[in-house]
Amino acid sequence: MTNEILIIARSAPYGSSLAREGIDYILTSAAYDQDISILFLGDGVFQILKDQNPADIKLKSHLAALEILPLYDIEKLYAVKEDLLERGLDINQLGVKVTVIERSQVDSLIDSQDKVLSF
Amino acid sequence: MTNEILIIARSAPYGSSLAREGIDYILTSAAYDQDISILFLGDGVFQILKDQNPADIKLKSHLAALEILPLYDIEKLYAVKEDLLERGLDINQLGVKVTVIERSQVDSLIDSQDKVLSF
Amino acid sequence: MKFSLLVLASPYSQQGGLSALQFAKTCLDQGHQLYRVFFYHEGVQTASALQCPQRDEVNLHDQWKELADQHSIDLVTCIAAALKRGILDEGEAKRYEKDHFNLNKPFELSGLGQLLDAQINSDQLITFA
Amino acid sequence: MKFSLLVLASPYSQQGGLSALQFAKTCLDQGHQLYRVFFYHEGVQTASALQCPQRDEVNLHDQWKELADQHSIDLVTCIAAALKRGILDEGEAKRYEKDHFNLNKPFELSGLGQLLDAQINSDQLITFA
Amino acid sequence: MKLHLIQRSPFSNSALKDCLNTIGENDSVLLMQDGTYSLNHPLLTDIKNPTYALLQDSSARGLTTPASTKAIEYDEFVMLCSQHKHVLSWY
Amino acid sequence: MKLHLIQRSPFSNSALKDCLNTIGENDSVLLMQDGTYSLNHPLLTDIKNPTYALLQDSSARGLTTPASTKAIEYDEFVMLCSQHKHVLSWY
Repeated sequence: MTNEILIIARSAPYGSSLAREGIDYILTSAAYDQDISILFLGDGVFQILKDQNPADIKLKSHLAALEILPLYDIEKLYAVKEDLLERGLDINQLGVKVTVIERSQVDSLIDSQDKVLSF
Repeated sequence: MTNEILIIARSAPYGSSLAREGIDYILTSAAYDQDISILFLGDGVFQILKDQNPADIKLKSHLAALEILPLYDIEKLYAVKEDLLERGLDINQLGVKVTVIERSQVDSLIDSQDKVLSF
Repeated sequence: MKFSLLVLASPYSQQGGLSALQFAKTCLDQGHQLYRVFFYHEGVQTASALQCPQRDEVNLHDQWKELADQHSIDLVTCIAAALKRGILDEGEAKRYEKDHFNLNKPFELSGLGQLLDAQINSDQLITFA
Repeated sequence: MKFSLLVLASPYSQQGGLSALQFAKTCLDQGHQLYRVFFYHEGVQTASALQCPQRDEVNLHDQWKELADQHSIDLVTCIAAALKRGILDEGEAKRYEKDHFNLNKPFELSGLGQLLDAQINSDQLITFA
Repeated sequence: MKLHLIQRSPFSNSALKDCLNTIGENDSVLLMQDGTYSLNHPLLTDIKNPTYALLQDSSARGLTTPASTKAIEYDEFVMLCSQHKHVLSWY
Repeated sequence: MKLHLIQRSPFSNSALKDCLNTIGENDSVLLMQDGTYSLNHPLLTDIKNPTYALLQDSSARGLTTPASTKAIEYDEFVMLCSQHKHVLSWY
């Protein structure tokens, strides 16, 4: 049975492993044929910044992990407009293709899903 | 040699063990005859609230640990006025005797010390 | 109802593990089913049998074990998150050529598929961080 | 100058341990003395010899060990913080009747007095959380 | 109709703020663990959503529950979880 | 004369705010780890204190350092620590 599962990605990458552990869960879920969406919210929007270069701090690239999502047919990526703006980020600075939604749309996105989990 | 050591207590108790681990360090330092001051700053001011009753959540009382500080001659306790106000706390709600100082006084308090550490 | 719990909290650095245990006990008291407790992120430390809390502290490892023994609850620890954090059972200790290990039954190591299974097959998955 | 480091960060959940290691190496490269590295709070997990990071991840435990072997640095793990979190050496394992342990030299268990000693006797104590 | 579990202090962490930024009008909020430090936070006085606080967690911290928030025990916590489609933790 | 190490994101944690609330006029600020997410934070544009950011940590995250902040490497990080009486970590 395929479920619509929304993962809310709220953690900035690198400082904490939570962002990465969230992606690991997403990849697992995709391998089991679930219908996954990802919402980058709050500091989670930092996950999709382009030009990440973490080799110098001896960590694996978070962006590289996100870039393989299309191979798993995960293409419903959303980011919250106000959270991007608050952090001074615009769409040209993003490294993956996301749909930018407004805060007021988050509620119905969550409600439309079978299951929700946040990292 | 006795050093003037300031411990900045920034963590709220119970949710994280840091507040408690800070007190453990303070008690150790006092046992080695150091001249300890404590500054409750930010969420650290929640450490000194009276009527803490953590038996129900199976944790040891933080206030009880603070109450034994006078036995170790630790009597220089400071709390930041603006941080208390922001949290809606007034002096009647505090369970230990502290000197309330303003944010503008914190800088010189720190500078006056030989060593500083925050938890 | 069928509940599952996701424990992300470090057992002796955060309160989340104590909250999860209390929630689990209340679930069972109310006659709900506890389908699985999944330990991930820092929560995997809960599975270490080497933890020696002080006598006036709750022994979370022992309490989960007791609850699992009484109610046959699945206590699953994420294997990838656990291995890097030094939580391993006898089999993994052999594979990684370690002389010691710290995870025993009823705790078990398994993959994230078990968390997905819990999320899909429970009515509710509650996260304790 | 004489530096000491206080590591509070969990090795595989936070970046602080990597930062501390890089800071330590730079200190030594510049000819400073590294008086002590003290592991407290979640930082005590760094001392576990059972950690099995993936091949493309830094093995913080091994890197500290190597650095300590080369430069005879004190790697002190707070005993009270470590025991409750399941980090123990052979002696403590016996005392607590555990069949296994996970802390070996050059890591050692000691009290908070060693942190105080580091704070007093170093020119600078830097916290990595 | 969601239940939001706030597990961190609103003064040192953005959990409460992030939650309230996007909360739906039929959602409820439950303060627990350090989330109970939110009890008198200005962000909460502005919302119309039903607000609960875990009594054990607030009384542990020496906090009193204002009239606008309902103090509950674990029994009711479990019940609330069973009555909502989604339960989201903010930490 | 203190050096303040900011180790957390200013958007999800109060480390930067708590630090700047009480910072002395001769103090310096060094952004590191998730603290480098502060690089374009409004709180930092208001202060006159010297501000540094660890280049490895900001470039790892895809962040660029504005002209008002000096990008440094570990060499200079250690040097700054040796030049200040107190080094305080905010996390």
